[in-house]
Amino acid sequence: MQHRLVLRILAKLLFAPILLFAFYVQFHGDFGPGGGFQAGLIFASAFVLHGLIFDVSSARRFVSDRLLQVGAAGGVLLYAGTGFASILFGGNFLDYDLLSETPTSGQHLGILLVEAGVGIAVACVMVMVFRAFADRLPHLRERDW
Amino acid sequence: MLFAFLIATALGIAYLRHLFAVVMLAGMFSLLSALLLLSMDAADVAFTEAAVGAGIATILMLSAMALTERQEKPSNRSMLERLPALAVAGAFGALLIYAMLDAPPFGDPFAPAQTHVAPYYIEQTAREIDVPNLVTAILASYRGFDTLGEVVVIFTAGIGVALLLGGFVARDRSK
Amino acid sequence: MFATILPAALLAQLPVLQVAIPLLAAPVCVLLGRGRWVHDFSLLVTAVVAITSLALLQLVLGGGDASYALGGFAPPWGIEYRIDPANAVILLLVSVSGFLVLLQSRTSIEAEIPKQKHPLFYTAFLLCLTGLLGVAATGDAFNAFVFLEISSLATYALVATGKSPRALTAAFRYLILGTIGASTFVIGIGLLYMATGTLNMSDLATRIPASPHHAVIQAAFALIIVGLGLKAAIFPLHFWLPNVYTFAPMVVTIFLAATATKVALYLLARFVFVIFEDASFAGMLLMPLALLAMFLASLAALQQGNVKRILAYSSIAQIGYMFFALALASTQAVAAAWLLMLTHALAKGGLFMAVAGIALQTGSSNLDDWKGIAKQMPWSAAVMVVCLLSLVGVPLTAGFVAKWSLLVAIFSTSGSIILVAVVAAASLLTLLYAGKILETIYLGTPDEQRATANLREAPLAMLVTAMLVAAMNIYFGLNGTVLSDLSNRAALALLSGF
Amino acid sequence: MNATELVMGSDAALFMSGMNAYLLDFLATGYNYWMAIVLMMIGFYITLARSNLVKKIIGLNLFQTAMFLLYISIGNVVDGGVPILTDNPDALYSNPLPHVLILTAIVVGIATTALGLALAVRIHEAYGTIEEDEILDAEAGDS
Amino acid sequence: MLTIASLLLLLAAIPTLARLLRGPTLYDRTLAMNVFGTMTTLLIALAAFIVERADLLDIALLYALVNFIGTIAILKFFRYRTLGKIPPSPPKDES
Repeated sequence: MQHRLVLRILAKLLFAPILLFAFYVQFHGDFGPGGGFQAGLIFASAFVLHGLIFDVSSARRFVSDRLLQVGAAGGVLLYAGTGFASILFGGNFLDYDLLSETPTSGQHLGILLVEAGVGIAVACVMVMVFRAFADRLPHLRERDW
Repeated sequence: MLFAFLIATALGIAYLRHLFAVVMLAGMFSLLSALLLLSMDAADVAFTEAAVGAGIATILMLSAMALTERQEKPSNRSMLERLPALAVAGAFGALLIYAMLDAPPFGDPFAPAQTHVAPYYIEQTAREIDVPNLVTAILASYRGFDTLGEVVVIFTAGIGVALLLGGFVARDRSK
Repeated sequence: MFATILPAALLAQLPVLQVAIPLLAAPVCVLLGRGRWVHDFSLLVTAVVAITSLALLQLVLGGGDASYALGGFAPPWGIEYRIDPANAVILLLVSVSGFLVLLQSRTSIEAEIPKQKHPLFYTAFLLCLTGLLGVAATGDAFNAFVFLEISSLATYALVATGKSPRALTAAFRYLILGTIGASTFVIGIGLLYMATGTLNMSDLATRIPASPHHAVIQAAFALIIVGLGLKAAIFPLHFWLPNVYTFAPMVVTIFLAATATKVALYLLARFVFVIFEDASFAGMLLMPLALLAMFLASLAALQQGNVKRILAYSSIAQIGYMFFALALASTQAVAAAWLLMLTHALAKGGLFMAVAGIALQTGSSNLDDWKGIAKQMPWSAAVMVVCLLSLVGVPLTAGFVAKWSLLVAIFSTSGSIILVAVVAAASLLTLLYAGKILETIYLGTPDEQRATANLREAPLAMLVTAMLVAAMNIYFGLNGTVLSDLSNRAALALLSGF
Repeated sequence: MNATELVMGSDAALFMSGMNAYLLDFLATGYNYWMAIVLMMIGFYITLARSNLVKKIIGLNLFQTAMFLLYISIGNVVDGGVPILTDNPDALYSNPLPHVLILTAIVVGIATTALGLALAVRIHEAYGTIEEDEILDAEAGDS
Repeated sequence: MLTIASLLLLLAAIPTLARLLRGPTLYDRTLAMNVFGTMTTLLIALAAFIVERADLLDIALLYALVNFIGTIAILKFFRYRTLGKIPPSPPKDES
């Protein structure tokens, strides 16, 4: 549909910067507002925008539904796995102090892993939910309008 | 002023029947409350509230509306039938007002909330975690288990939506 | 037993493993993806969880309360898991129920849930289990909210997978009320935080008496009772429960009936006795409600034609008993409440298991379709008899031990013989609807279509598990000291504070 | 001048002109609390009284957002700053703990919303309506 | 100076809000919402300068993004009545 040319080009142009912004929020969360959850949301919103302007099915070629499911599970696993790792290193659950040489670097590593887990899980779940809604055929009935 | 906006929006949500407009108002309600949260120094929360309330929630509601209806039907509930709801909401509000009359004054730095556990985070984070953003430090480390719970909540919601709307089931490869 | 086998390092980690294992297993279950594997995997996980909780109970009974600092941060700054006999018993109840339910219900899940949804269904089940265990184990008020929501969200999704479209509306209503309940609870916690500056339960208990903001604490108390009351289906906040139990898939009904309301009730008891301590005023206010629940819900149960619905109303009545016991607030009465929880889980769990078997074979849970079913499914009917008797509280069943200790507790606490008589009279109502069910399945004459139909006994796994539960009902009835000792320890732990 | 004064200050200025000192004193101490409570009541009322399922969920959202405002008000400190450490050793910060709790609560809220909307969609497919009254009528009919 | 600017922005928000609440057609509402979003973005940027914390500019950026996506979603929904796959023959929209 040609009359949506502006939007299509704009979406293509914006896609990468939004992802970049998501990464910025993800890794800058230690210093400014933001963190895994917010980054995950922004990440998802890039895909939502893509899905809005193009089609959900075209995005599916790059990111399959199964991949999203695996991603969501993987994010949770990464978080919980960090917890179990700290047990293996001899600490309590989610005690990051022992993950690296010094407690603070261990904390940094732990927070990085955990936030990554949050980001992945949230992004995947949000895209999953959006697609689940968008996939349904709408019940177009004139009288509702 | 912001509160006046907020209340106007909330009343608008209550009275408008056009669900489309209501969803937009709800999105704006979120933006406004995010602004208010920001004015109370909660930068991270404002960030999240804006992204969630005005972004994802609006889009989800629009999607849901695409699949259901756009117009709220005029209710034939009489005033009498609404009275219980009003009474419950009123009782709830009265209870909270009763509590707040006895509450520590707004912004009091010597209120119990500010003096017991919180100073520890503010003083120790630099030494123990070495991360400037206190919210991140508490979120990911001091109360990291809550955040694990939070991720599991989102995961549960994803599973639930997939279970309900039927998408995203594992493919049976034997077929 | 376990204390000698397991290495000390592992023992110290038990409190968190209890919750973290099913939590880790849930995403793995998604990854596994298909077919038969999921059931076996979930069963394995619940078995491990059940063993963990048994070990944990033994640890706590032997060596005193276990406190676990998550993340290695000392409470009240970090989140604390705190296991004492009171919640160790609840943990055992939840995890063993989870195991038995999964053991029992492979066939009924295959009959009720489309195959391609199985991985997600089991994941949701494990998440629900995780949430309930997390609520029971935690010593941190806000953490309790988070895990309460995990279990609730999983429950909404599970309930909605029921076949009837009314499962959807039941789930929706539950979602709205459950969310209001959870939000109310969390506002209560916020007010407590405002008045004391802490979220840790034992820290709250010590700081509340010193706080100058009495009204805030009173309001918090009210909000928390209402919020958890909604979750625990305490009369008059029970109206979501009958539809949920009736239209959810059988597995979910069994599991919820055995565990969910009990966990909410436990948390309520923890808040009332440990955190607020002085609960006498609330007790006086809430006792009449509990009495009303016993009578009205039992009467409502009498009028229902659907077995699941009868049992749902019966649950509301039984929650009334537990709540009544808690409202009495003496050590004896709280022990009776714990006994009631345990035996009710046994009786209701067994009943719903038998119902699941019969409903699977007859394809209906209407009492009218069950006339004379006992001739065709004698073993399932026998299980129903045992469990109904236990529910009523007939001697030699586990239910009797609990009801008896409740009556004794009422008498010794209030000294009023009238109250004893009233509660005993309420028990007679139970007998009425139990009798109605038994009469139909034993004495009713089946319509011709069914009499000639080739109805067989429930599948072996279902039957054996149900019979196992029925046997437990009898065993704990004959050997009542096991449960009552546990309950006494629980009550002592709860009333002596942290 | 910080963000708090930016909004609250202008608020106070506007209110001062219209109200007498006593009322101001009474309101100003818990101004945020009162407003959060009013918003909560509106949300609560919408959830309970409205028949439309989507509207109910929106009401629930409103209720929860008001709850967030209440929590954050609890943690606010006069003259406090955003709780991100700066080089200034004397800086006052607002209490970060409620912020963390509310971040979690927001996530729980959106999760509930997503699930609730999914349920509403399924209900619409099953009953052809999302008005609670009509659904109740339909249910009364078939049982 | 910055304070005055933010005060003016707040004042300007009043008519926008009114349009959003009353706005007879959906286009009015959508436009009002978009304008309102822009004003909030500006307000946050101003706040960032007033408290001299550059962190807050991130939030302004996010607001702009969310506002953009929200508007697109609303317009797409308005035009095609769906957020997902566009039906082969888009329904007429002479409403």
